Amino acid sequence: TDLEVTHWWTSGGEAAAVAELAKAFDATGNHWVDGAIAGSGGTARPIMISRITGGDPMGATQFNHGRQAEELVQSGLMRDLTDVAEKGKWKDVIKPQSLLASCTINGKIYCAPVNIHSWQWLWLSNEAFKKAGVEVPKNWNEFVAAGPALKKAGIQPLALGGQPWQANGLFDALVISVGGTDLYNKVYKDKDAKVAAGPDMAKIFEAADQARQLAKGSNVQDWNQATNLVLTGKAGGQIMGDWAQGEFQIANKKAGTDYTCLPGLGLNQTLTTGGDAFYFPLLKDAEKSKAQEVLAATIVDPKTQVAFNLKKGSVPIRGDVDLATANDCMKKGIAIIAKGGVATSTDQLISADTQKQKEDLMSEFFNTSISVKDAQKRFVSLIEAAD
Amino acid sequence: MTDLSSFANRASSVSIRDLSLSFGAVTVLENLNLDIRDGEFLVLLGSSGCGKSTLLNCIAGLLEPTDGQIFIKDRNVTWEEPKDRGIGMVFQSYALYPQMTVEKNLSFGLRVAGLAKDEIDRRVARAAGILQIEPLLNRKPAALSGGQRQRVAIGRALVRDVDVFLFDEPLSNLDAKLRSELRVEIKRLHQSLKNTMIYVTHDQIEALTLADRIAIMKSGVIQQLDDPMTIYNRPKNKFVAGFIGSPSMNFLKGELVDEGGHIAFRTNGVSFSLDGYQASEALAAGRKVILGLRPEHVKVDSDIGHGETHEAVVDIEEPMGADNLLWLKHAGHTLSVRIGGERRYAVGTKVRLGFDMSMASLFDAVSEERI
Amino acid sequence: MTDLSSFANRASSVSIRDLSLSFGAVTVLENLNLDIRDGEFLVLLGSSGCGKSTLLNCIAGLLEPTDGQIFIKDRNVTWEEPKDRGIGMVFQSYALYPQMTVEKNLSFGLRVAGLAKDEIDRRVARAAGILQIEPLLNRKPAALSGGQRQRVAIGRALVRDVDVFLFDEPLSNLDAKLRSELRVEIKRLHQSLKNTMIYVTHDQIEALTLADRIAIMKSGVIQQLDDPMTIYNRPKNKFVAGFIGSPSMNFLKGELVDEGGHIAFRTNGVSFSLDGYQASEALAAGRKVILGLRPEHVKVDSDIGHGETHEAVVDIEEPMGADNLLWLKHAGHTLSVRIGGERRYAVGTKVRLGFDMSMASLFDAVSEERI
Amino acid sequence: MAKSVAPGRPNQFLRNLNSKIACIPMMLTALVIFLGGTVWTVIYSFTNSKLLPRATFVGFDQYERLWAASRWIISIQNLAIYGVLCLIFSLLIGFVLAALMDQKIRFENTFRTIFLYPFALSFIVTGLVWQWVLNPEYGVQGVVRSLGWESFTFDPLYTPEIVIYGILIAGLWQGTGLVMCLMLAGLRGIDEDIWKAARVDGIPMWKTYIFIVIPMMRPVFITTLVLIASGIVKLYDLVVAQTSGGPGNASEVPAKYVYDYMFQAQNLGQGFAASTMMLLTVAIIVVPWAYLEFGGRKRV
Amino acid sequence: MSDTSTLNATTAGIDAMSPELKVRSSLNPGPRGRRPKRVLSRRNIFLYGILGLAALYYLLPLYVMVVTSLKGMPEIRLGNIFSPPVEITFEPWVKAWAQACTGLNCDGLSRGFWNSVRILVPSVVVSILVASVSGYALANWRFKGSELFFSILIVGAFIPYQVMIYPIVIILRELGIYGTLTGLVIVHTIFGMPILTLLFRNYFASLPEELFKAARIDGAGFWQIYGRIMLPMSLPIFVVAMILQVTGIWNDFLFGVVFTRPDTYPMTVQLNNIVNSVQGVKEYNVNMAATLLTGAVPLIVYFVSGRLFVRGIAAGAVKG
Ligand SMILES: Nc1ncnc2c1ncn2[C@@H]1O[C@H](COP(=O)(O)OP(=O)(O)OP(=O)(O)O)[C@@H](O)[C@H]1O
Ligand SMILES: Nc1ncnc2c1ncn2[C@@H]1O[C@H](COP(=O)(O)OP(=O)(O)OP(=O)(O)O)[C@@H](O)[C@H]1O
Ligand SMILES: [Mg+2]
Ligand SMILES: [Mg+2]
Repeated sequence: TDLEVTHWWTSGGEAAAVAELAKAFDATGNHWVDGAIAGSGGTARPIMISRITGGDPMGATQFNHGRQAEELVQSGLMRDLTDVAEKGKWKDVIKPQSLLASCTINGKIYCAPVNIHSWQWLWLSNEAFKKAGVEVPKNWNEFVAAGPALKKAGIQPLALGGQPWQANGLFDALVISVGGTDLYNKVYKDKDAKVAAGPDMAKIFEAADQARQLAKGSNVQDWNQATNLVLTGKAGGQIMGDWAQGEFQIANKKAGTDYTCLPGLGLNQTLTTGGDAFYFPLLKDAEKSKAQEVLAATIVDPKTQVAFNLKKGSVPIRGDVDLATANDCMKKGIAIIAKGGVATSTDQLISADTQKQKEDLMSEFFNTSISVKDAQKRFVSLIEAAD
Repeated sequence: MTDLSSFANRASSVSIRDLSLSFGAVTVLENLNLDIRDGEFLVLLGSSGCGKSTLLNCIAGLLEPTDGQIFIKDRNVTWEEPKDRGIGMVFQSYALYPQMTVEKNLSFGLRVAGLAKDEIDRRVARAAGILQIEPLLNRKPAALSGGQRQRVAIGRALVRDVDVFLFDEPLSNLDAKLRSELRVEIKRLHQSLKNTMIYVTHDQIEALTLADRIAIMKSGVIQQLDDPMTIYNRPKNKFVAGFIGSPSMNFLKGELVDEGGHIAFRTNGVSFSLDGYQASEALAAGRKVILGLRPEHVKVDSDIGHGETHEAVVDIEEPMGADNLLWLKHAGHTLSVRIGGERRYAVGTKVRLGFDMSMASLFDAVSEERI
Repeated sequence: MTDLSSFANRASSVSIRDLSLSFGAVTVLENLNLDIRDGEFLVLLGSSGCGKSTLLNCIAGLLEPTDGQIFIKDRNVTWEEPKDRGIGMVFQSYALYPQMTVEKNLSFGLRVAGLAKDEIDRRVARAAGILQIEPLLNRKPAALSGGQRQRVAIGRALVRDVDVFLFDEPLSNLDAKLRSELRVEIKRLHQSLKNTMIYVTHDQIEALTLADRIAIMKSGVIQQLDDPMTIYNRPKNKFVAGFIGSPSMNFLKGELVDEGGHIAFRTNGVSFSLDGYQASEALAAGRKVILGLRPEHVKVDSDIGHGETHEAVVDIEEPMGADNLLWLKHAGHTLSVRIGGERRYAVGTKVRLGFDMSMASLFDAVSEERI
Repeated sequence: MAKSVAPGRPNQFLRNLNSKIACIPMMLTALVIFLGGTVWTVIYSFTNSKLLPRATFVGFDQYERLWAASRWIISIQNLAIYGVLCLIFSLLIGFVLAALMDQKIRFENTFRTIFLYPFALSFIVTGLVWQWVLNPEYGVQGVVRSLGWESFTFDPLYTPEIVIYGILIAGLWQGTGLVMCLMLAGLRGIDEDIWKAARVDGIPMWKTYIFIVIPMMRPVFITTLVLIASGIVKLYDLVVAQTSGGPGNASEVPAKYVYDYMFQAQNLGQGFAASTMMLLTVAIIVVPWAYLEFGGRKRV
Repeated sequence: MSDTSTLNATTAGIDAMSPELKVRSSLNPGPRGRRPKRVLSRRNIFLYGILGLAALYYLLPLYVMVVTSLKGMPEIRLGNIFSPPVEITFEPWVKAWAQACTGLNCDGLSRGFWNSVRILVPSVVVSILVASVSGYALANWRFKGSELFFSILIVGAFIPYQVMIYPIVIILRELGIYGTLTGLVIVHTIFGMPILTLLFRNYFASLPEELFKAARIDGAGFWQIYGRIMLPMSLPIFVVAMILQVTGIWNDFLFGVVFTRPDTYPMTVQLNNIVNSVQGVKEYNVNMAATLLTGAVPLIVYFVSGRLFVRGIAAGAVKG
């Protein structure tokens, strides 16, 4: 049966990963109809939501883990996957459990997680540092220190794309990696405005200010263009999620020799476990409904998980797969997660609305010269109002 | 509702009863009554904006009256569609369908009505024959001269075999020469068809030459309805008198005085004997009146037969070929006088004037009605 | 520069020498010469498209001639800007600046020229006084009637204190009544200002009444330049004869025959004695000619003095108030005849006709020139 | 004569029935979509609807938040700057070009085609092209620098202070051709005699334009104004294609705020509040005008 | 002026008609005939200078697009955007048309082209028909309230599309035509309505009213007058409406993406996908080729009927 799947995976690495999913699904005798919408989640999500609420749903659709689809589920537009999950023993295999938890509403499972993404990665270009005559930094602080040298060599110290979510992600990475997991949880999980207003947070904003100085002059929009700057040695480094890995891989770069990755920015060995999940709108057509079940099962299937995540550069959602073929960076990530260095991602902790406001704030912060104090003040009121 | 139609004039072809029409707050026609006889050529004459087109559009059914009724051939058509009223209409701008040939223009209405092909052809051929536009049948309006277009526009009414023809200033867009030619043609057409025709114009020459009767309108009210000669020679009020005739009738303001038993008219110290004037009521001395004299009824020098004469000075001379128009200063007034084209006067010449009082008109100074 | 201008016609105010003008391949004027006397009122008369406006625009400097010269007040202005030529122009469409008050309309050109405030006021007041538009000074053109607008347009030329006034069909957009009123006003204006005026029209009544001399044009060529009476009574060719006069001169095609020693005109078996006709050349029998007779020179019944009479039948009657126009069938022709308004004939009546040959015109059938 | 009974006035509703039937789509659009949609939007702007509309009313909360958001303020400012400049320059450039084209020039058709062709392209395409032309590395700046002027800086799309002018350049490129066309039509509609009268009066060309011709072109200016203004309010595609609102929030516009909050932030209430503010602005500007233009004048 | 006049006086016209005039005019001083015009007069330099500069501004992006689309990527990275291609390659065009990928689909714009055509034709036809009939009714067959509806419609022209999406989604869902071609056609009809109705109404109002009256007397009804009298006279305004709608609908992205599904995505959505699916470096040449391909249809329509467009604009927009 033909099943239309919408997603916003259109960059080189992403497309290759999707191809694996499609291959696996087609192998079950069904047919994957690809509904890629380029841009980013921001462009694609409204279209998906319009179609679901408009009564013309696709077979399956990508969302980020977390609260994005909450209301769709509550309005009964989404399909209950509990049966499939039980059959596949998702409760046992999916790790960390928080992933499944955010698919669960009122005890029922509504989504199939497909991968784990973590934001707290600093990608460095070895070539750039060689040119600048500095050693490749081992953590964020060293990177900041190396900034002036890079600049002198005519190299952009920190690459940062213009899209708001990139600035936002960078900031959140700083919160957990520089400020520690506790601070992260207090601010985003507990929404503790006092902590948000406190000195610890102030330090984060100072760090963000440093990052802002280093990122000046990137002049690119898309994240992968920023990654490309690192990849070609035009920029020193980039804070970007593990999906950047895919770009290096496609360009045949080798971790360690061509580039270096520092999970947790080399400071705090904790990664947030966000990621993507597939949701399945309620369909009338029985055959398609069946195909949905097949797709859900296929997604969680170990073989698919390996093939997909290798291409995508993300971590599989189950601990029981063998990733011997994974490269160094991915192995580092898997190791951290296996050690329990996990935190819930912001997508799951705060609403899209607050997230958007935070993006606006960060985007403004990184592109203008508003003071650290003002930014923090606005951040506090935002956390206060968050639900 | 009582049967008002029985009150309509028996011999009448079109009857209008208490017609009122307002555009929003502006009342254009109010309680207008008019009976048009069968086969009559009626001209509606009036200055621009007086409501002539509005009245005609009501008759045609293109405007809905606010109140009142319209009868055509004794049938109440107040609420009927234009096409069912048995009328044909000719417009000032010709209103030919530009994308159709003349033949198509003529036959459009018939085709819409679903007539048989040969019947259509027969009628078109007949109309084209009457109007002598056979050679033009395959041309488009853009390839026709103004006069030809107007003929086609008339033809379009002709093919529909209607009882009543409505013309809305059909000749206004043509130049003087063509206008006088087509005027003759329309007159001839009426003489041969003998249809009822209602013709709107603000050109008094057209009105005078074409009409069996003229209805003179002023702001939606019919001032006088009479045959052309009566209108010209015995206008009912000052408006009608001034409206008809070119150049206008001369108006002198003054009062009636008793001169040795005879009632005379006196203005600026000069008096005019009123002998020969046929008043409709007794003339009382002291009454403020207006004397109206048409330019051709003032006689100059050798034209004067007998009777009193006055002195005047030539102010302006306007030779017009066949006629010569003199503007004379006389007793503080300017009088226009029409004389033969061959008689010329230099400006400043003194002349003697005589007045033909039997052709004059006297109006009350207040009501401006004819006395 | 030596004063060569003294060679130009001294008495002339505007002289046009060998003027040619083409729009691309279309030649509108070719080698046109014209001298207009100082203070003269010259009317350019011709049918639509004959090049009247083109000529006027050349004089005004709004069109550049292809060849030739233009002198105004003995100054060669061929290449001068319109504003420097000492001309004022009045347009058919009034061409008032719609968003300015009348006062601004009058004074705008003066303000642009940088005149002193009180001088401007003085001139505007004078022009407004002459044209009696003082009460309108603060209105905008949209709030004026057609006649008032035309007066303002004239005022705009007046304030500029120019030598020559150019009018391009200034009255065509007005209705008949207003037209005849303003005509008198323009005539009066000319009498008091004594400026040179060049006036374009296609209305022959305007031409006849206003002009000191009329230049009749046909496709860019001046056919006859003469005073109105000469043009009316002794037209140089058939075109001029037919163009002037309403209704048109009656034209009868025929030939000259010798009738007992007297040369007579013969058509359709009827012959007309030519006694009294003043030919400019000897009349030879056998020549094909056209006889032209104006409607007022055909006498009916009691009007006939002496001489031969013909029989005719009334075809159509067009009463026009002061006059009555008869269309008669006579020897296979239709003749129009003008008689007094009080004399009426029923259609079909037989009448006797007499012809006033001293007022007739004879044209050669080929060249159509007057004999 | 038949005793015809005078028929009464027919049913008013049945009058002009065909016309009413023909207008049903228009009436539905006007009532259901434009009016209904607007009312619906206004009502739900007082709720805390998130992803799906929910009738939980929260008073003016959304509006308070809206006016507290610096991004909204920036959006408004940007739209004001863009709107005013776009109006001025569109009219100015369009008029000047039209006036030049009206000088009986050669190659008029060629010039007109050149000026008008961008109008056939979408804002998306316009945005992409100008993003490219203004790209600091490859575009104008890069070219000038490679010619030897190393310090030359022309980088509007990546300079927050002037990014909106970068968008303006593209917007004008796309839209002035149509304005030129409208103006040209207007100029051609002016009575030739007016020009002649002005020349005889000795009024210089530029004064004739300013004091006489432009005031006469009021209807054209109004039509043009409506077209430009309705485009300005809707400004969205161009920004998205050219800068995505960046750098930072520097080129955000209200329509984008509405879209982002409705769909990305999944906060319909906020989006509705923002669109209500936009509608309010439009209403304040347009309704009096529409009343004057269409309500006041009647013809049969 | 005097220098030219003396010059001319010596050679001035000798060929007048009558001898008397010849004597006079041959002696006449001053210039004659048309003022000699230099091609490079100051006025002309100014006029064509400005027009040329403006033309440059308008042509530059097109030039850049064409040139870039014919270069290879290496050349783009090295050279400047204004230099003509050293080596012309049609590779980007082929790629944009048939090979560029979005997600898993690697058939470039070709599929979107036909989808766009399928959307375009019915949308243009229906929206123009509906708007022209409405404009006709508003101009010639007014009824109580018709002006009110029209005013609402005009104000509606100012409403940002984004605001209306949600209500329309709901309405189409309730009608059960969400995601169908019918739904999309309706959406395009709705949003084309204000401007088109305005144009048609103004145009029909500018036609002589007497024509309409004559047709009524001839017995033609509402639809007959529309079809047989008004339509044949309305070519210019139909061309304007057609161009506006073809460009508008062809260029539409928002409705195309919200109200269709991937297998019926119009070309613009695909363009967006290609341009935004950055795989590694941005392939500017492919982007430009894709952009040109996407813009081709409206551009061709415009070039072919541009003259009528200007005429129609004059008829529909200026009056009214
Ligand atoms: N649709 C309308 N709405 C409002 N007023 C109107 C309308 N049509 C006509 N009028 C007014 O009604 C009056 C009569 O108009 P109508 O057209 O009947 O005049 P008319 O006598 O035919 O004039 P004309 O000789 O200029 O054709 C005028 O004052 C006019 O302004
Ligand atoms: N700009 C132009 N280009 C080409 N031909 C023109 C132009 N202006 C006028 N003509 C032609 O020149 C001839 C004379 O035109 P002109 O306007 O002088 O006529 P007119 O005598 O004033 O006519 P009317 O009485 O209609 O005003 C006409 O045949 C006209 O078609
Ligand atoms: Mg009328
Ligand atoms: Mg003319």
